[in-house]
Amino acid sequence: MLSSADFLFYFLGLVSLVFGLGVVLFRNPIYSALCLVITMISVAGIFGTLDAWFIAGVQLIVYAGAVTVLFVMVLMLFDLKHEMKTFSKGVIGNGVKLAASGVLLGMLGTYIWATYATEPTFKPLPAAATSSIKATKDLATSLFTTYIFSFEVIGILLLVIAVGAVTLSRITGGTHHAD
Amino acid sequence: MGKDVFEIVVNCVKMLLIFLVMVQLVPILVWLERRVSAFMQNRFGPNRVGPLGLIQLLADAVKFLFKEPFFPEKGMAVMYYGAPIMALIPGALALAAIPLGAPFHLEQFTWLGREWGPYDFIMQGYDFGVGIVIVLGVSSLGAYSLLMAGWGSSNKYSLLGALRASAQMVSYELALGLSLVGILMVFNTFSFYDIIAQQTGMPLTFNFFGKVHSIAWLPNWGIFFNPLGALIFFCASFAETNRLPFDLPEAEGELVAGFHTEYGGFALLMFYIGEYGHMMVASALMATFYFGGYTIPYVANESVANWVSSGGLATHPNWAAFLTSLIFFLVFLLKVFLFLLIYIWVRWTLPRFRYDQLMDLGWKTMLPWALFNTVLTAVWLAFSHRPV
Amino acid sequence: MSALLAFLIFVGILAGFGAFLIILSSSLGPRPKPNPAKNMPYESGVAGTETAESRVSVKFYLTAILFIIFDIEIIFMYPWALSFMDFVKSGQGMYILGAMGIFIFLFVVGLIWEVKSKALDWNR
Amino acid sequence: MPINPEAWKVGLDHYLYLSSLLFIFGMLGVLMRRNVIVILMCIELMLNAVNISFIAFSRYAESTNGQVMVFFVMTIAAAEAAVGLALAVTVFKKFKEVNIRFFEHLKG
Amino acid sequence: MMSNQILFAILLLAPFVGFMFNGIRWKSHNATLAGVVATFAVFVSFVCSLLLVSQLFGANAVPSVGTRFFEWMNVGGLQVQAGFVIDHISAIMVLVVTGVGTLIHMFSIGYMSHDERPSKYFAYLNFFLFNMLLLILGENLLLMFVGWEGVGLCSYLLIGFWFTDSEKAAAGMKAFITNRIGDAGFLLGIFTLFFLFGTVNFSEIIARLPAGGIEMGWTGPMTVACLFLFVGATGKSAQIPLYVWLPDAMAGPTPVSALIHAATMVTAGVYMIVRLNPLFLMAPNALHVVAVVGAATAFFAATIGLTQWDIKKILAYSTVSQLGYMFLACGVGAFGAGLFHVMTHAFFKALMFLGSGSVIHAMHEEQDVRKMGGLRKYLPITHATFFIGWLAIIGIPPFAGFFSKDEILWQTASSPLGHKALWVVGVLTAGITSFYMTRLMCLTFWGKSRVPKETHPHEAPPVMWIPLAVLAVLSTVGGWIGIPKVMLGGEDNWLERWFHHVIAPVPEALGHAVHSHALEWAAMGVSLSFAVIMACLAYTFYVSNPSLPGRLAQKFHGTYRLIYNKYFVDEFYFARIINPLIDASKGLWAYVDVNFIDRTTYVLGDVVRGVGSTAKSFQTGNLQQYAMYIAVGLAVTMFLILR
Repeated sequence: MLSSADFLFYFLGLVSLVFGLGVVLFRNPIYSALCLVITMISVAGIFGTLDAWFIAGVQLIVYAGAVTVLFVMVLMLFDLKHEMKTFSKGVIGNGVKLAASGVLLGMLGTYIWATYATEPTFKPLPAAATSSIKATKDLATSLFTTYIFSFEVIGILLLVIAVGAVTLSRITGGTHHAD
Repeated sequence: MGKDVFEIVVNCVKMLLIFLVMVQLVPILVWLERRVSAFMQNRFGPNRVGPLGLIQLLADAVKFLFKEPFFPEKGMAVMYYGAPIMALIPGALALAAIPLGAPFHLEQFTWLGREWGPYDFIMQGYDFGVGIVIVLGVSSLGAYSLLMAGWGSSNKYSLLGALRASAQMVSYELALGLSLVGILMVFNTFSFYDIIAQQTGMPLTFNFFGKVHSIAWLPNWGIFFNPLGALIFFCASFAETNRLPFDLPEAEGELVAGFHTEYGGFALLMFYIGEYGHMMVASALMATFYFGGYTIPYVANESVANWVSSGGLATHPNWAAFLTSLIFFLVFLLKVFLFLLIYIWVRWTLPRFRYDQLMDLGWKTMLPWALFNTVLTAVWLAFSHRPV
Repeated sequence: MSALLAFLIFVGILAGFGAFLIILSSSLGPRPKPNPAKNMPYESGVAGTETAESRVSVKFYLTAILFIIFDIEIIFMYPWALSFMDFVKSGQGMYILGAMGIFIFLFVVGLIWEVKSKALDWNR
Repeated sequence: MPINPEAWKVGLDHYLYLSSLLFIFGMLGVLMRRNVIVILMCIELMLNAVNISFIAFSRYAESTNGQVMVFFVMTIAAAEAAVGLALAVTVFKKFKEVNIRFFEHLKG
Repeated sequence: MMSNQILFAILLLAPFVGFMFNGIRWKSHNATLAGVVATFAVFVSFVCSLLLVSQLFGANAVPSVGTRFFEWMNVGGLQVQAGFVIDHISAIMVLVVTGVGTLIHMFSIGYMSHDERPSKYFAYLNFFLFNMLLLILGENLLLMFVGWEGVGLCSYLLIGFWFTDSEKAAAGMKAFITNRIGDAGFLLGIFTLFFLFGTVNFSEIIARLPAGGIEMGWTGPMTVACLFLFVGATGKSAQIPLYVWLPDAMAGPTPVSALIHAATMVTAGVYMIVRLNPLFLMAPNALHVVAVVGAATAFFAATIGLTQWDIKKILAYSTVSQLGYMFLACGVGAFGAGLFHVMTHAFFKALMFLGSGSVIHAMHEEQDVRKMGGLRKYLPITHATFFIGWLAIIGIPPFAGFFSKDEILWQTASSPLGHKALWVVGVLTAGITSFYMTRLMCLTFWGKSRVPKETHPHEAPPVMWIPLAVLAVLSTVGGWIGIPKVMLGGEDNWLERWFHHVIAPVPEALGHAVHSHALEWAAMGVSLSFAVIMACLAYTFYVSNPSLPGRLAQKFHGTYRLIYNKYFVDEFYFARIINPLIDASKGLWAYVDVNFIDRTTYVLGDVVRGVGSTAKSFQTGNLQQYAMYIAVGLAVTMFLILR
């Protein structure tokens, strides 16, 4: 008998996998983007099943609410679906790509099976730690003490990105001036 | 969901009720909007169908249902039909994550010949514990409905309207999110219940350089701790819901009707339901963060419960608990309605912005002020907590 | 966990209700003969002159990019706001203020740059 | 088919399987799709897959470090999407092309 | 201690804030504002470092002041803290860097007042200082490496500051690329040390050194590590064979040459060796290499300096030569003397560079000494300060250069790691230095004026000559902390007491030092008199009898040409390596190739072409193919790991 947590995992996992496959397979990039949204949301749910509620919320805000909106907006603004092949050509190349991915998946699966399958479930969290606020406060504490340097560097990175993205989008000509 | 059938059923019914409240509030709000606007413009408004024209909306709904279904020639079916459905979802999901009343406790009771264990119910669809983060996350999905509608109807005006709307939405989401940081800092939690609990009780109590002061005649509301944040939040929520004076996406003069140009019938109504849903979410957040949530100013929570149980309204403790919670729910609804009235009032008072003014307001005015509010609150909290 | 289940059920209810309304309204309404003039994209009655590929201002997408960046910066302030008073009460108020002060300084620098570079100006 | 009922109990390994599958899907997309924007989306997919395993491990080890990492990964992913899209759009505006093969001609 | 942490934070971040301030408004033309802010930032750093260093003094002195801000890396066995430390070694460096840095920033306000992008310049300069402080104060090799790379970057940016001139941009690139070679060596050294000791922290490395485990061979791990580190040092500190970038680096603004390419950055290599002195003492063979390379560089560069006509080039070669001295000191185990010379050299060389900057400024960007002469009456203050610098560098007591140079020479002669031949080279170099420096003085300030009619030299404004004056005072008194023992009657001087804890003595196992007061006086006398004789000679050549040098150059035509063309190093690479190879292959072609190998080579050629075209097909520019290689590589790697 599946417990509700197990059911949630299987359901959300299935949704994320199906729509993740949709991202790869849909010919129209707009549909790919919409599939991506659903994948993001179900991944947020999966974070929820792992008691990472704050991260789930951030996943919704950042990925589903910001990044993918940007994707959809760009696709709609520029109508980037000119007649072109969806997938790369070449039997050998595609064969190698598929084979490499398959081998990688197989090895990952085998490794996980050999290493972690003996651990049946998660230990239940202690009652105090189940409070989402407490967990988020822990996260905040380690973010602002242990990872304070990374945090400030992220600030610089975001500044650079903000400047760089605007500058990039300003470029009208190429590097080759009329000569 | 629950440990037995009763709890599961109650929880499901509760969610359905929240949704129905949202859907049912829409006709009332539309009626209110029309009546209030008529009142403001010295007209009558709809007053024929039913008393005060209250049935008018039912008639409208039936009329909408029987409209001719229209599908644009080059439209994309999935997106065209998905957009109105998608419009419903974020608002309702966010509303269900906000506590609408005090949680109540049911003692063990006998019903249908068996014992039903003690229950704790919350007046809310679900509680993740991180409250506001989930609400913000869910309501940020609102942009998809606009984009889907704009793209799905393959009309230039629709697309432009959708892009405008979503750009506006995301711009104001920044100010909206940032304006809440200050009040979160004050309350030191994400959970709505904790936030409301900290606003309960009468004298406004605050820490001023190590000494605790209180002002006896003011309720302990968030607005007094962070008035600037409240103002920015409220203004940004107007833009977030695409209401006047920020309803540029549907500026009739320029864009026909914005992203829902090609919509008619009930699908159009669903967009309106979504919009009103967002309004309700914003009002509910406003009430929760800055105006004490479901608590009653000048009245302690216990005295309400005492009044219910001793005043003879309900003798059984379970009914008393339920009734108390219902009273709090009504109080909350009243607060929400007040804010909704302000929405309507503003709509018929202020003219519409130009699009560049709108963007300037969002990025160059509200965002810096929200940032200023955050810094001010942080510095204030950091310094006022230590004695001089 | 039950909250997540409730959430998903609610999503189901909403989607089902929405779909039901759409189907209901499209099945109840009258279905006249297809009318080519009516099915044309509605452009205030004038026949469309430009194709759908007409150019749209790049500003929209620029706004979206800037939104992402600033949104993340704001998201970083949430855990900060949550733990701020804890730090203050344990006597590390200046530390946490400075840590976020640098971050906010960078935020402001970015914002000023965007304003100065006219990336946020729409009236051009 | 006899299935061990215990195997259906969700544990760390199930999350890791999910994560690797999603990762491989994203990888296939990156390897096989032609549209630059879709490739960027598939990279996001891969990052999401990694995030799942981060959170799963963090829950398993009962420490919040994994969550902090996910926070950072999300930031980086968003930054990458912003710059990637800015680049793609710049190229598109100039050459009306989003095919990844076209980017070969940008050299020199 | 909390206050120390704050002091360290201010010390490090003040230049960074200055960098941010000027970097953000990099288009501004307001040189005064940019310069004042930048100078103030460095001055704040100087004050902080003074406050920190003062804790090393007094009754309750501590051996070192340090702080740790956060954990930077924790990967497997590698644990790196973002920690900073001021001990007796870094104290001297930090004071020199911030102190001289302040003066040079101040000088730059005047020097760059007419430039187009002063804000950018000061931003780079401040960023350089930030990185230099990281390099000096970092408690581990990785932090030092970050600073090391950072100063390299700033050096590149500043050399190519006037990048519109393609020659100057090329000079920047040359410096950058040459430094990269050294950096690779440095990085390999770090890896070796981490492999050996499992840590990159200086104090931990030194604590984990095997007791008495001196490596006498050439292939011991510590020797290899030291040699790798020394490769890094030769790159940064412009030693043979990687010295070629430093003379070209003079393309940058003159204050940059003073700050980066004379006073601070180029001494980083010496500083690194001094930092790790117990390690180097474990590897005497590596020290021999250091000493020989140092002596060779000192001599070699000094002879090149004899013939240069560009005022900054002369100073540049002189810098290379003096850096050689410092390495010579380190190589003979006299680390304290090396650091002492770093300090005094920073004073007088910064002084001379700034003086030359003042001259160049006055001469409207003219750098050729042939067009100067007799500037004494136009630039009295510059001349006076330059004169003191000249006295210091040629080693006239009681000026700073005398004490440090004498200390090095005496240690070279007396230390068990030293050698008489090295001493002779050192004394010769001192003489040559004295000669070309006097030549520079004569050609620039004394003698007849050869200034073109249209230029009107003018004395620098106070903002430029005040730093000169301060540096002149420092060049005079800076050496008094290290007055030789014999002059003090056998008492240890202040410097030795200062370095007592942090500089390890040469181990007994390597031999005993010579202790002879008579010998020391004699050595001092020899070098001093040689320097004075050479100076007089130079004065005769260039002032009393100006036609003599030309005739000499005629007479020793070959030698002169050799030296004037910098020993034909570039030509040597062509003439002796590349051309003979071509000749030999032509001969081989005529006999062997046509008859025997042709057929084989055709086959081979086809094979190579086939391989090449196959390899070419891997580099299509097709990103997805590259991604495919990554995927395949990932699969193979995982297979190898999980096998």
